Amino acid sequence: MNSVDLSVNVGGLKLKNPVLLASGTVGYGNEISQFTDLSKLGGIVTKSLSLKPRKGNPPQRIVETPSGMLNAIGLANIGVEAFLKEKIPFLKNINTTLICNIAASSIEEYVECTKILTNEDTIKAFEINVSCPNVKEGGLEFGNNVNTVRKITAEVCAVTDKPIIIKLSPNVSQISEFAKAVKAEGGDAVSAINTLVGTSFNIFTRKPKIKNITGGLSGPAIKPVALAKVLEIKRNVDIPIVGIGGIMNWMDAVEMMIVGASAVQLGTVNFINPNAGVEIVEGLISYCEQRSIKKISEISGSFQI
Amino acid sequence: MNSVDLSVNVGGLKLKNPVLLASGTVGYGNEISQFTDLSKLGGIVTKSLSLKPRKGNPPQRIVETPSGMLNAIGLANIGVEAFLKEKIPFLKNINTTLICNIAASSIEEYVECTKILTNEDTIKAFEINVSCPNVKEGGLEFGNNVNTVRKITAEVCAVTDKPIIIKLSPNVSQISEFAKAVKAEGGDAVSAINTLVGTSFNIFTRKPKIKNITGGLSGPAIKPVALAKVLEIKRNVDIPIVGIGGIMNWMDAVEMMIVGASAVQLGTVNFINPNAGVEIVEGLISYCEQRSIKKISEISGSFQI
Amino acid sequence: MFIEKAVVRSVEEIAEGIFLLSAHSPSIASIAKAGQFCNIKVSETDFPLLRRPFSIFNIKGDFLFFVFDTHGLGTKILSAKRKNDTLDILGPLGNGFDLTGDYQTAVIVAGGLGVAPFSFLIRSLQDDKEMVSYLGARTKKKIVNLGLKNVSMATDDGSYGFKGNVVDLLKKETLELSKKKFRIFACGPNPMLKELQSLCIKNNYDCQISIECAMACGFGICQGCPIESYEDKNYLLVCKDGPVFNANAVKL
Amino acid sequence: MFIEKAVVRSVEEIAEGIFLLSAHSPSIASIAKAGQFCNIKVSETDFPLLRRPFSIFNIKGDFLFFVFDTHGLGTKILSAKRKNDTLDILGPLGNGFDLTGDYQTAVIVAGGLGVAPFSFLIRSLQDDKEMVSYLGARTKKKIVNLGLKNVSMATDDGSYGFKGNVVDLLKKETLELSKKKFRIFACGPNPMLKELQSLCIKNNYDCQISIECAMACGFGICQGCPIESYEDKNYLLVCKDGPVFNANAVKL
Ligand SMILES: Cc1cc2nc3c(=O)[nH]c(=O)nc-3n(C[C@H](O)[C@H](O)[C@H](O)COP(=O)(O)OP(=O)(O)OC[C@H]3O[C@@H](n4cnc5c(N)ncnc54)[C@H](O)[C@@H]3O)c2cc1C
Ligand SMILES: Cc1cc2nc3c(=O)[nH]c(=O)nc-3n(C[C@H](O)[C@H](O)[C@H](O)COP(=O)(O)OP(=O)(O)OC[C@H]3O[C@@H](n4cnc5c(N)ncnc54)[C@H](O)[C@@H]3O)c2cc1C
Ligand SMILES: Cc1cc2nc3c(=O)[nH]c(=O)nc-3n(C[C@H](O)[C@H](O)[C@H](O)COP(=O)(O)O)c2cc1C
Ligand SMILES: Cc1cc2nc3c(=O)[nH]c(=O)nc-3n(C[C@H](O)[C@H](O)[C@H](O)COP(=O)(O)O)c2cc1C
Ligand code: FES
Ligand code: FES
Repeated sequence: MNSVDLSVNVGGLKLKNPVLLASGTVGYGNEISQFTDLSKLGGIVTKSLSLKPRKGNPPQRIVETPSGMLNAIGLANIGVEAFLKEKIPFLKNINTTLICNIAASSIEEYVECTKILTNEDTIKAFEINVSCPNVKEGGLEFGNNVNTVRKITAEVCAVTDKPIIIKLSPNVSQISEFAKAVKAEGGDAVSAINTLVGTSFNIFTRKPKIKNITGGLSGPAIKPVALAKVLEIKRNVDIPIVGIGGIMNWMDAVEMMIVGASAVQLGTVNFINPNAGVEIVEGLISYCEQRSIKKISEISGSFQI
Repeated sequence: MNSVDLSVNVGGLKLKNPVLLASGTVGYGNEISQFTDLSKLGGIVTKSLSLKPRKGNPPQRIVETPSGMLNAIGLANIGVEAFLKEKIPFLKNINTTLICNIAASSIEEYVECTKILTNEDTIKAFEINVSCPNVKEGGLEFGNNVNTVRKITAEVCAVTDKPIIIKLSPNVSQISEFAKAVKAEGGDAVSAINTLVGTSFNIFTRKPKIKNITGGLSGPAIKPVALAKVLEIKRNVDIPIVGIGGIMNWMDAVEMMIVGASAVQLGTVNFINPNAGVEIVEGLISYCEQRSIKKISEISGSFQI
Repeated sequence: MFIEKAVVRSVEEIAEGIFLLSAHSPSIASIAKAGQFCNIKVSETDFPLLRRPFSIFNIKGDFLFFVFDTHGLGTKILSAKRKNDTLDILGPLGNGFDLTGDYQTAVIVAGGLGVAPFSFLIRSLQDDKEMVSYLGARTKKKIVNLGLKNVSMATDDGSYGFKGNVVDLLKKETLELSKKKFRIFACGPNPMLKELQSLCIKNNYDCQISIECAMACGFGICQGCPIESYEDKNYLLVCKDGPVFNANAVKL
Repeated sequence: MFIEKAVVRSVEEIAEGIFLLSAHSPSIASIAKAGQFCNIKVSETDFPLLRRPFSIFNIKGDFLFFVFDTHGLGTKILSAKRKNDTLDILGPLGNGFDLTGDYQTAVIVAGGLGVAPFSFLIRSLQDDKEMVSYLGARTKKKIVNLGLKNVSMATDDGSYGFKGNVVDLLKKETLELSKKKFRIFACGPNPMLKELQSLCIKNNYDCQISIECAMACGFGICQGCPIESYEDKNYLLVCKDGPVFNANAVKL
């Protein structure tokens, strides 16, 4: 037994610890489980699922940038039906909390996906991705419009009893306005941030390095922005926050919790160190032990300003 | 003589080459001139000037982040009057184009500063900073509001014949809407981007590393975002763009021009290599020579999508 | 698959800008197959951020070997490693070459550093197989001919062997080849593989190609490495479904 | 002021985690003064991004010396430099100590690596000055006593010399000191300098302190290093107006 209580409650969703693996950076769990013990994590968030399978964007989809990477996967996924049939059997047995991430190109599709998936017991909560920068329909057209976010939240909440986490776009002036809208419509939590819109060009061919032209920037480069967005939400809205963006190690995770996150998600780091989640859980334990912090949840939003 | 014509015209402002040093990263030119030959550059942009001197924010003002830095200088500057008296004599003789950057906490103050400075012949253009993330009044309150930007542009343009460049905030969903507003009100060009809002906390004291709590993120980390913002403007608005953000070397400068910039500004790199501007000019020349590009302006916006 | 902190034994420059690195990596070495690759963290910091993928060039006992060309920052850092530095290696990844089946002659076609997987492949082939190799390079100084047998050479500039590309060289010899049952194993730059692919599809040659593309994770979680398939309407993933494919399975 | 590509001659660990680095840097060496510093690019890549400021520890001929504690990534990279590596050094920066004026005894007060500027200072003092030194460290293993004369030691844990901080040690001896005209030269962590400052202001001691703070450029263009002044309502800049100030000039 740990001397530290690592459990957290994120808007009604109980997690054994605050370390989650982020959507799109852990697939459906099977590949990464060869490198890490998923049962030691707070939970995993699936790749964004849509009603029908999506092929995703043509290559090249990724490129490295200074301390970051751009991706334009384009929500490639197997669709809700195949997910239930092919992936749930494995996910039933990983002994960690499963959060389903949903992306859609219409409000109806969000609702429909949630309706279908909510019957599956293994799924403990939904993360609604209204902030993918890499698709034509849905994506930022939704995520950068506070009224659409409001509407999606309301309608999705209406069809499930499970906690709803709305994943917010950082590509807006005031992210806290979006968090307010989520709260007002009954959303249980927000997660922040999704990727920043970026691009990169080959100076010899003058073509974009990513076929989709722009992509989403992730990794340590965006950590200062992610921290500022989480802090802005924390200081303005009373809603649980899942902090995401550039977390590479336990110190980054602590920093994200201090500025307001109840739990954190790891994205890009999984590609480099697929065992990072477990290492971060261990780091959080020693941080707490050394400071006689009894419950990890005490550090959430404990900034001294 | 170069075989390459490096001169560019940015909304009526003629520059001998497209490499400028960015506001706030070159002071008023005197210190950096010990390390570099300013006369070889396209121009320099002064630290933001306000009507009265500003003391700026208390320390700590800067912190390093992965491939970037945060700053919250808070527009510390000597004010318009002292600038004219103490700095212009030196700036008269640097033999490069002088652009004055103005920051203010009210529309009237922008107008007043421009009126006073426009009489000084040495100043060839104005860059209006509506996007400083580090001050309470003015700053992003202005820069993230398209109507305010519209108004500032119109009023400033009315009191000077010199080219007006509006420096845009990247902390918005659609920067091209701001560029459109600038164009509509008679602005001659836009510059993009100013810094992204970010923060960083000490995990032991739980205090912000920067006294101002948040700061502006600059450096290579933000280059993909800067490129995407410039590209967005270029594809949507017919206005000259000065590209800024994360440029470290001539390749970055070329990339910024390819996505749409008529000229570029160097910021953070000056702190690390104060001679970077001159090296970049040299790099641009060989790039053009090797590709038989006769006029550097040909590469602006020459992306192949 | 393992994440192994390997200890560098040696790094040598074996041709202009091309290095051979060996590292003690017993876990990976014990299970790797020819045609698989590893994803290597070249620095101990978070910069450069992503791992770099490299074919397993060979295995001797507990040691892995890689050959690489200095391309950008990552390979530059790798080339500066010294004995006893540790290297964080993730592997072995991908599915490797299929060596089973009914063929007499293994025909190796390598462009530039496309030779990387073949030392290992040759060692893995059964003794009863014959072997011929076609090796292309830009110029003489860039030739890396390590462990290949019965080699015919082509250089783009004609500074050594046949002047032209390696697929043209191969074409000249297919008549001779086709007297026996053969399987082509190929690796190299995309344009070369494309040309080879159309040759093989046209003539119905049995051919396996190893493909390079940008990768983040290397093991199937990022979806960053799609390749169009002829059979499946979805993309395949180069890292997981490849990097070796049948030449007629994927659109290059 | 120059940007000089210096060649590293040696890096040695002289105390636990503390290194002495020497580099051939003739231009900077020829003009530097005691108390000035250099801003060093520790890597050849853009990571870590900013230069790191270090006091000039000493100069011998064309060589600059720095002592540094391994703190974070930048100093770790610096400690791993080897002979003949090049190091991009910008300097000399700041205004250094004012050695002129009417005093008989130079009193050096150094906390931890605050010793850094004093080897050079001692060499720069005129021969007719007397010298006494008070040196504090956290613990015995961390003591760096290079080139100081007439040293009294304090360690926080009492593992060597006086148990307690160096300012308390100094206080015990000021009676003795005040028989002569003296000037204090001090460098060390901020809390130590603060304590020393109030001692000096109270007793009207002549004292110069060298201050550290976060810096980007190091030469006055970023405005990143402000310090509150007692005389001027504007901030002073540590890099340009300092790093050495009169103890009564700045608010710590
Ligand atoms: C399965 C596989 C096996 C490979 N085997 C070898 C080998 O044995 N020897 C060898 O020299 N090279 C091999 N490569 C190519 C090698 O990965 C790149 O040369 C290397 O990543 C370049 O890194 P860099 O930092 O030096 O270059 P940079 O250009 O600075 O790299 C920037 C980014 O682009 C990616 N990148 C650049 N070139 C390539 C490329 N050709 N393929 C994939 N990604 C690239 C990098 O991984 C990095 O993310 C292989 C690639 C793959 C996918
Ligand atoms: C004028 C001056 C002279 C100095 N002289 C010496 C010396 O002679 N020997 C020595 O060991 N140290 C000296 N320092 C402190 C030294 O600059 C820092 O220890 C070093 O920058 C730490 O870098 P890092 O990457 O190892 O640490 P990190 O903590 O990883 O650095 C992160 C960032 O914080 C800054 N930083 C961290 N600590 C300090 C600090 N104490 N002061 C200023 N910036 C800091 C770094 O420059 C960098 O930008 C001096 C500082 C200044 C301002
Ligand atoms: C390759 C890749 C694919 C991603 N796919 C998704 C996705 O399908 N749905 C989603 O909500 N977020 C997706 N994201 C965003 C991440 O979940 C995360 O919000 C972002 O990467 C920032 O975190 P990081 O800096 O730790 O990577 C993806 C990110 C990457 C890098
Ligand atoms: C220390 C610092 C001070 C700055 N001060 C100003 C300023 O006074 N006015 C302004 O318009 N921009 C200011 N900027 C923003 C830069 O001009 C530039 O837009 C930004 O740093 C992005 O470019 P970079 O990534 O090349 O640094 C400042 C940036 C830095 C790093
Ligand atoms: S590289 Fe990540 S899925 Fe292939
Ligand atoms: S460090 Fe830039 S002004 Fe002092």
